[in-house]
Amino acid sequence: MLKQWLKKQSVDSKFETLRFSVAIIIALLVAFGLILLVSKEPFEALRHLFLGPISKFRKIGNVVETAIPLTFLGLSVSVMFSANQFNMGSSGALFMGGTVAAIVGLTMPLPTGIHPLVALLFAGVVGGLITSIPAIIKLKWNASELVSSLMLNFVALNLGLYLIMNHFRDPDAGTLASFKFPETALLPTLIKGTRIHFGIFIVIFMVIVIWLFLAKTKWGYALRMTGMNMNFAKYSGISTAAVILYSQFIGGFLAGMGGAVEVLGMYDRFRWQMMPTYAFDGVIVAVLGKQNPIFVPVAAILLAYIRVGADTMSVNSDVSYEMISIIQGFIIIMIAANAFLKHYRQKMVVKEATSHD
Amino acid sequence: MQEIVKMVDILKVYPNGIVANQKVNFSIVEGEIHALVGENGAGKSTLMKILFGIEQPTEGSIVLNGQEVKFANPQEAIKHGIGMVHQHFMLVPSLTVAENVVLGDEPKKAGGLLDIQKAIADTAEIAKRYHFEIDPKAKVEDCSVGTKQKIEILKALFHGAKVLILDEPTAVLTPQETSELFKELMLLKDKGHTIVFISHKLNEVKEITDRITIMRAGKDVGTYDTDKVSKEDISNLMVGREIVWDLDKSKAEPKDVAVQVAQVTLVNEHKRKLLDDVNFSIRRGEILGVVGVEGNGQRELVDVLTGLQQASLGTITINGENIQRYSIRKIRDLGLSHIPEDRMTLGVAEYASIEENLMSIYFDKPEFLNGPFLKLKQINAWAKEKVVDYRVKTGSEKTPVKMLSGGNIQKVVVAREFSNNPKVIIADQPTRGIDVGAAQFIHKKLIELRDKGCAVLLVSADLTEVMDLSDSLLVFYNGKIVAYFEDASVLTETELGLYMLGLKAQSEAEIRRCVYA
Amino acid sequence: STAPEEDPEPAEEKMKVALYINGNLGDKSFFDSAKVGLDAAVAEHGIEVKIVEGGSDDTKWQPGLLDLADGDYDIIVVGTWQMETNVQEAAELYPDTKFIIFDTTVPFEDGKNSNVYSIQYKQNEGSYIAGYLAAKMTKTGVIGGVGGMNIPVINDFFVGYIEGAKLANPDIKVAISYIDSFVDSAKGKELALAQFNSNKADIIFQVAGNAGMGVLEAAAEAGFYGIGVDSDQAALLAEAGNTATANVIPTSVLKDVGASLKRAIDLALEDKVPWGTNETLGFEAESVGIAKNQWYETMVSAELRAELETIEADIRSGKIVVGSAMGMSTEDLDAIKASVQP
Amino acid sequence: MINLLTPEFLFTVIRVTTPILLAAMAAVICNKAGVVNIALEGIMLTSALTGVLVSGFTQNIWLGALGGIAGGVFIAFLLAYFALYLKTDIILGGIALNLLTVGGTVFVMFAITGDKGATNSVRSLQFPSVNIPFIQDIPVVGQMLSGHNLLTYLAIMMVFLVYFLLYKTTFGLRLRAVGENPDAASSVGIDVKRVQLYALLLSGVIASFGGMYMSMAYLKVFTTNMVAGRGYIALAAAAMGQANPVGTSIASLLFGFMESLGYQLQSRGIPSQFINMVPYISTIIGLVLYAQYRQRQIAKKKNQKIQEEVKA
Ligand SMILES: Nc1ncnc2c1ncn2[C@@H]1O[C@H](COP(=O)(O)OP(=O)(O)OP(=O)(O)O)[C@@H](O)[C@H]1O
Ligand SMILES: Nc1ncnc2c1ncn2[C@@H]1O[C@H](COP(=O)(O)OP(=O)(O)OP(=O)(O)O)[C@@H](O)[C@H]1O
Ligand SMILES: [Mg+2]
Ligand SMILES: [Mg+2]
Repeated sequence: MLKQWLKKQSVDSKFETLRFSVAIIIALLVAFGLILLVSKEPFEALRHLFLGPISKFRKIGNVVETAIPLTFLGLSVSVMFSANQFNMGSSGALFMGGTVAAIVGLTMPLPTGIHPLVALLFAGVVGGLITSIPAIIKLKWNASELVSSLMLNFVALNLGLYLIMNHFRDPDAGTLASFKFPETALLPTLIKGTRIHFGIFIVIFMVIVIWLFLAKTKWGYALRMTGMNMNFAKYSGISTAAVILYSQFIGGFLAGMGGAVEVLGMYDRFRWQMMPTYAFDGVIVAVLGKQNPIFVPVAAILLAYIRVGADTMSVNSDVSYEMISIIQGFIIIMIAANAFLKHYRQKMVVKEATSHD
Repeated sequence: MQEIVKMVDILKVYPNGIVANQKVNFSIVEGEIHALVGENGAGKSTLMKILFGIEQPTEGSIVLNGQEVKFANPQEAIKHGIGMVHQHFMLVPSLTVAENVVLGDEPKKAGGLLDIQKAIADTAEIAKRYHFEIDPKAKVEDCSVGTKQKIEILKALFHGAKVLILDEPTAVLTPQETSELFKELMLLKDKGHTIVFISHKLNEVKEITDRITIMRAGKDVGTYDTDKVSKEDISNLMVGREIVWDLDKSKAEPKDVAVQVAQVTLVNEHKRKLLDDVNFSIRRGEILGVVGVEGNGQRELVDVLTGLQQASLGTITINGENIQRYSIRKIRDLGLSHIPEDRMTLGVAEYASIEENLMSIYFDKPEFLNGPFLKLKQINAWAKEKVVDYRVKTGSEKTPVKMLSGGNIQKVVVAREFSNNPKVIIADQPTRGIDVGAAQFIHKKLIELRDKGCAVLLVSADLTEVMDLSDSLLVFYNGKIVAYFEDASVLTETELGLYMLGLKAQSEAEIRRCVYA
Repeated sequence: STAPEEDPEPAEEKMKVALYINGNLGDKSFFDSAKVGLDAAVAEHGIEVKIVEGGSDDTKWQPGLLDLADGDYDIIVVGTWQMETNVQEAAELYPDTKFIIFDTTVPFEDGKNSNVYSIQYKQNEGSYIAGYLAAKMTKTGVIGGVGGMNIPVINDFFVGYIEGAKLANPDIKVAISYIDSFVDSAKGKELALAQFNSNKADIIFQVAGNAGMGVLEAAAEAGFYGIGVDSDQAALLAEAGNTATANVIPTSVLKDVGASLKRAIDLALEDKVPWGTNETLGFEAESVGIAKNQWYETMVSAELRAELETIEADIRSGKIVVGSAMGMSTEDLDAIKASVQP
Repeated sequence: MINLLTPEFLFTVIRVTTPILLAAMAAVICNKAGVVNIALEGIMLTSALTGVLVSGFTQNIWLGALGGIAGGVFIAFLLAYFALYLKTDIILGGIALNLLTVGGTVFVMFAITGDKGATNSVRSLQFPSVNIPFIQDIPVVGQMLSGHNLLTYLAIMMVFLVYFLLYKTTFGLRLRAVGENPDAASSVGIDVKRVQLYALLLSGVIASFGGMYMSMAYLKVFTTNMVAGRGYIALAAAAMGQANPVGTSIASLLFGFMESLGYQLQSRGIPSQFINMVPYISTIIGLVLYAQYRQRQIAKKKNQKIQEEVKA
C-alpha cells in the first residue's frame, strides 16, 4: 500500500516527505539529547512533549485554539510575501485589530451575531490601514516597507495601549484591562470542555477566501505575477501600484481580523499589555506553509502542536520553561532546512531521469 | 596539434530531472577556434558550464592536457587556465571596470589592502596588449553592452585563461563591434589561446572558426572542419530536418499612419538627452526597422512608445489618441503589443508557469472572466493551443518558464504578444540568441501580421534580420534619427554602418520624409 | 517523613503543592518571592512543591492551570488578577483541590469558591512610608519613581509614595516615568538618569521588577539614592557581592508574598486556612513594610527613623488611611501625578 | 521647557546610540554581502551573557571580551550554517535563533548561577570609561565627548573600520561583489558561500560588542532579555542608511537622539505611550524625507535640462 502510494508521488513530493520526516527525527533526537541532559525522567518528558497535545480532548482544543491566530498571521504574511512585499506589520495590525474589536465591543450596542461581525470588519479595516501605510510610503517615496512596518508595529502597540488606558480601562481591574465586553460581542465557545470558539469557522472561511482569491481571481493572479516579477507585471499592463497597495491592505486586514477573533473568542475583555508573544510567528507559519493558503493552516497546527506539547511537558515534567524555546527554535529551523539531504535527492532524480531510456 | 581539452561521455542531470547532456564527447585542440552549435536547449551551455566548473557532471570525465581533472568550482577551472565569458553578463554594475577585471585575483598591498592603483594599471596594460579600448576607472553600469563584452573577455584573460569559452558573445553586438571582436579573437588565437565559440549565427561560425561540434537534444552529432560543411549542412544537422531558407515576403503596401511620434525628447537624471527631438510615423501594413549601435536611443524609443517611460517633451499618438500619461494598460488596450529586448526581466515571470505567462495580458478580458473569477478551464485550453501553435518545446503548459531554454521562452513571449490581434507591434530584438528554426518562425509570423494590416516597429542589433525583414528603415545615432530609407531592400550593411557610427547623416529634409501625415 | 522513597505506602502522605507562575521566575520580586516562601515551607515541613512557569502568553495560562489541577496536588497556588477567572473555573471543575490566589481576590459571596483562599497586600502602605522617607531625605525637593508599566498594581505603589511624600513636604515634587517593559534594564537606567539630571531628583523609587536593576545601578553610578521594591534588595545585592549598589539603597518597600504563602502553608498543615475567604495583609502579618536593615540604620537618621515608626503605627491603627490606585480612574490618577509633577 | 543642547543630554544620546550603532554596523556588513541577519538580537543577547560569565569566572576583562565574542559568533555561525549550507530561509532562521536565545540564555544563566533574572551573583568585570586627553579639557565638547565607555569609542571607530573594510580591502571588494551579483562573483572563482559565512561571522563579532556593551558597560549585570529589541532597530537603521556605514550611523544617531528625548519628556507628564512612539515615528519620517530628497534631486536635474531646452 505504502509502496504503491510512494510510487505515484513525484520525486519532489517523495523527497519532501522523506526530508520532512528525517528533519523531524533529527530534531527529536536533538531534543531528546537536550532533555536527557536536564531531566531525570526524559522519556516521561518526551511523552508529554509529543503525545501531550493529543492526550486529552481539552488539549486538542488547545492546539486548535492556538492555531487560529497563527493561521490568520500566516495568511496575512503569505499574501504580502506573495506580492513580494516584505511588510512585517502583521503584529501591529493584530494588536490594533484586537484594540478596535474591544472598542466596537464596548461602544456599539448591537445584537448578538451582528456585533462580533461588525467588530471583525472594523478591526480588519483598521489593521489593513496600518499595513497600508508602509505601502503608501513605498509607492510615493520608494522607501523600504520592511523598515517602516517594523517601526509602525511599535506605534500601533503604543496607540492601542493609549486608547485602552485612557478611555476604556476598567478601574476595578487589578491590571491594565478594558471593561468587560457585553455578551453580544463575544464569539461563543463551540465545544464544551474546550475553548474552541466560533472563530474557527471564520478562520476556515478566510483560508478558503484567500485561497480562492490568490489562485482563482484576477486580483490574485495580478498579485502573484507582481510578486514573481514586478517588471513583467508592469510591462503586461498590470497596475502594480494597486497590487502593492491591496496586497498589504489585505495582509493587514487578515491580521487585524485575527486580533479581533482572538480578543473576542479567547477573552472577555481586552487584556493585552504588550505585543502578544506569537505576534511575529506569521513569518514562521508563512514560510513553513510555503505561502500557500492551503498549507498555512497545516503549518499553524504544526506550530501550535509543538507549542502545546512543550507547555504540557513543562507542567508535567521537570524540564524547564526555557528548554522549550530552545527545542522549539531548533525544530523550526530544522524543518525549514531545504538543502538538507540534497545529495540523496540528486541520486533519486538521476535514477528517475535515466530509468526511462 | 595537441588535444588540450577532452570531455568524455558527459552525462548531466539537473536537479529538476532534465537530462541536459547525454554521453557527450567533445574535444578541442590547442590554438583552434572551435564552434559549438545547436538548437536552444541542446545542452551547449551546460557542457561548457561543466568544463568551467560551475556545474558538475553526473557522469563522465574531463581530460586536460592528458590528465584527468575534476573541477568542483570555477576557481579550480580558472587555475587550470580555463576562462569563460557567459552569455548573460557576469559583472558587478556598481564596481569599476578595473575592479571587475581583477575580482577574484586582486593585487594586494600589505595586510590584505586592495591595491587599486595596480588594479587599474594591470587592467590598462592587459587591455593595451590585446588592443581593447577601455577606461579602467569607468563604472560598469555606465558602460555600453559592447564594452561589457570586452570587460568579460579581459576578465578571463586577466585570470590567465589559455582556453577561452565564449557563450554567444556576439548576440548583443553591432556588426562593427563583432568584426572588432573577431579581430581580437584572431589575435588571441595567434598568441596561442584556444577558443570555444558558441553562436546561433552560422555566418559568424563559418567566418571565424576552424572546427565545429554540433549538438542536438543533449547529444553530440559530430565534429567537422568548418570549411568542409555548408551553412545548410550545419543547420540540418542541428535540427535533424531540412530548413527552408528563403523568407517568403511580398512587397509592403503601407496604409494610413498608426503611430505618430512628434518632437519626442527624453532626458535622464544625469541630464543626458537619450532621445533628441524624434519625429516619425509607423504606417499600417509596414515593418519599420530601427537600427543603431546599442545605446543610441533605440531602447528609450521603445520605452516611451510602450509606456515604460514618459517622454520629457513631445507627443506620441497611437490610432489618433495621445498616449501622454497613459498607463501601460491603456496603451496596450489601444492594440499595442511589445516583444521586449530582455525577455528574462520584462518578458516573463520565470517562476510562473507557461500558462500563467501566456495569460498576463488577457487575464482580465471578459472572455476569460466570470465576475472576478478566472475561467481556468478555458484559459488552460487556450494556453495548450498556443503551446502547440507556437511549437514551444515543453512537457506541459504548467511547466515553469524557468525550465525552458532561451528560445522556447522567447516563443512563449511571442505567442502571447501575437495572439492579441495587435494593431501595432513593437518588436525589440525578437530573435536574439535563439536558433534558426525558431527565428524563422517568428519572422514569418511578423510578416503575416504585417500583411493583415499591423504596424510593426522592429528594433534589432542583427543587421541581416532588419534588412531582410524591414520595409523601411530608420537609423539612430546619439538619440537622433540620422537617416531614413523608404526602401530597405536596396541597402548594404556597410552603408548602414556608416550612418550607425555617425560618420554619415542625411539632410534634415531627407529625414523628414519619415513623417507621414 | 524520612520514609525511604521505595516504600510503597508511606505512613503519612506528604502534602503536594504546586505553584503556577503566569510569567517567569527571575523578576527579583513578586514571583521569586513566592518561590522563596514555598521553598521555606519545603525546608521546614518537607512537603512536596512543584513550580511551573507559564511564560507571558496569557492564552496558555488556563490550560497550564488545568493541567496542574489534573495532577494529584492538594493545593495549587497562583497569583495576580489575570488568573482570577482561570482560578474560578478550575476551582469549580476540581472541587476537591484547594486553590490559593495571591495579590487579588475572587468573589466569595453565597458560598462561591469555597475551595479558594485569597491573599491581598497593602503595598500602598509600605510605599507611603517610603515616600515620607524620600521626601525627608531629598536635598533638592524632587524625588522620583520609575515603574515597569502604567498598570494599577504599579500605580498603587506610586499613589502611596506620593501621599507619603506630601505628608512630609506639601511642596514636594515627584517625577514618575514608566519603562513599559519589565526587562529593558538599560531603559530603566536611562529614565532614572533623566530624572536625576533634568528633574534633579536625588532619590528614586523603582517598581519595575528586573528592569529596576537599571534604576539602582544608575543610582550607584551617578550618586543618588535608590529605593528597592518587593524584597530587601540591598541585602540581596550585597549578598551577591554588589555592595557598591547596596550602599545607595536606604530601604526597600517590602511586599512579602513569600512570607504570606509560607504562612498559608503553615496554616494548611494545621488545617486552619479560612477557605472561602479573602485576607488583606499589611504590616500586622509582616507581609508589607519597609526593609529595616543595616543600610537603613546607617543612611537614615535616628530622628527620621523615629518619625517613620510613628507613621507606621498610625497606619496600623487606622489613623492614617492610604489611598489606593486600585479602582481609581485614569483621570484621577493623572491628577494625582500632575499635582506633584516637577 | 527642556534645554536639549546641554552637554549632559548629548552625552546621553551617544550612550544610548552605542549598542544600536554597533549592531547596525554588523547589519551593514551583512546587507552588503546580500544576507539578512535578523539574528542580531540573539547574537547580542548571547554575547551579553557569555561576556559576563567568562569575565566573572576568569576575572580578566580581555578573556571576558573573547568569551562574549565567542558566544555571539556561535549564534552567527548557526545562522550561517543553516541558511547557507542547509538552505533554511534566512529570515526564518534568524527569527528561530532569536526565539532560541531568549530561552537559551536564561537556561545557561540558571544552570550556572541558579538565578533566572540577573547575573548579580557573578562578579563580572566592566569595560572602563575613558577620558580623552585634551578633549576632556575643552569646556562643553569635553563634557560631551570625553568620559564615555571604551566600547563607545570602539563603536565610533567601527564606523571607520567597516568603511575601510568594505571599500579598501580585497575582502570588502569581494563582499560587495557577492552581495550585488553572486553569480558574477562565483564565475571568477569566489566562493560565495564562504564570503557570506565570513560576513555573518564578522557581523557576529561586531554585534557581540553591542551585546557586551549592554551587560558590561551600560549595566553591570546581565538581565533576562535585556537587549529588548535593539537588534531590530539596528536593522532598521542599516536599511534607512542604505547599508552605507556613514548613512547608517546617522540613522542610528537619529534614533538615539529621539529615544533620549523621550526619556526627558517622560518625567514631564506626557503619556509614556506617546513618547514611546516618537523614535519610531521619527525614523519613518526620516526615511520618507530622505527618499523624497533623493527623488527631488533626480527630478530637478531632469527638469533643468528640459527648461534649458525650452528656452533654446
Ligand atoms: N540549472 C538548470 N536547471 C535545470 N535545467 C537546466 C538548467 N540549465 C539548463 N537546463 C536545461 O538543460 C537543457 C540544456 O540547456 P543548455 O543551457 O545547455 O542549452 P543550450 O544549448 O545552451 O541552449 P541555448 O541555445 O538556448 O542557450 C535545457 O532543456 C535547459 O532547460
Ligand atoms: N536553475 C535553473 N533551473 C531550471 N532551468 C534553468 C536554470 N537555469 C537555467 N535554466 C535553463 O537553462 C537554459 C540554459 O541556460 P542559459 O543560461 O544558457 O540560458 P540561455 O541558454 O542563454 O538561453 P538562450 O541561449 O536561448 O538565449 C535556459 O533556457 C534556462 O531556462
Ligand atoms: Mg545556452
Ligand atoms: Mg544560450
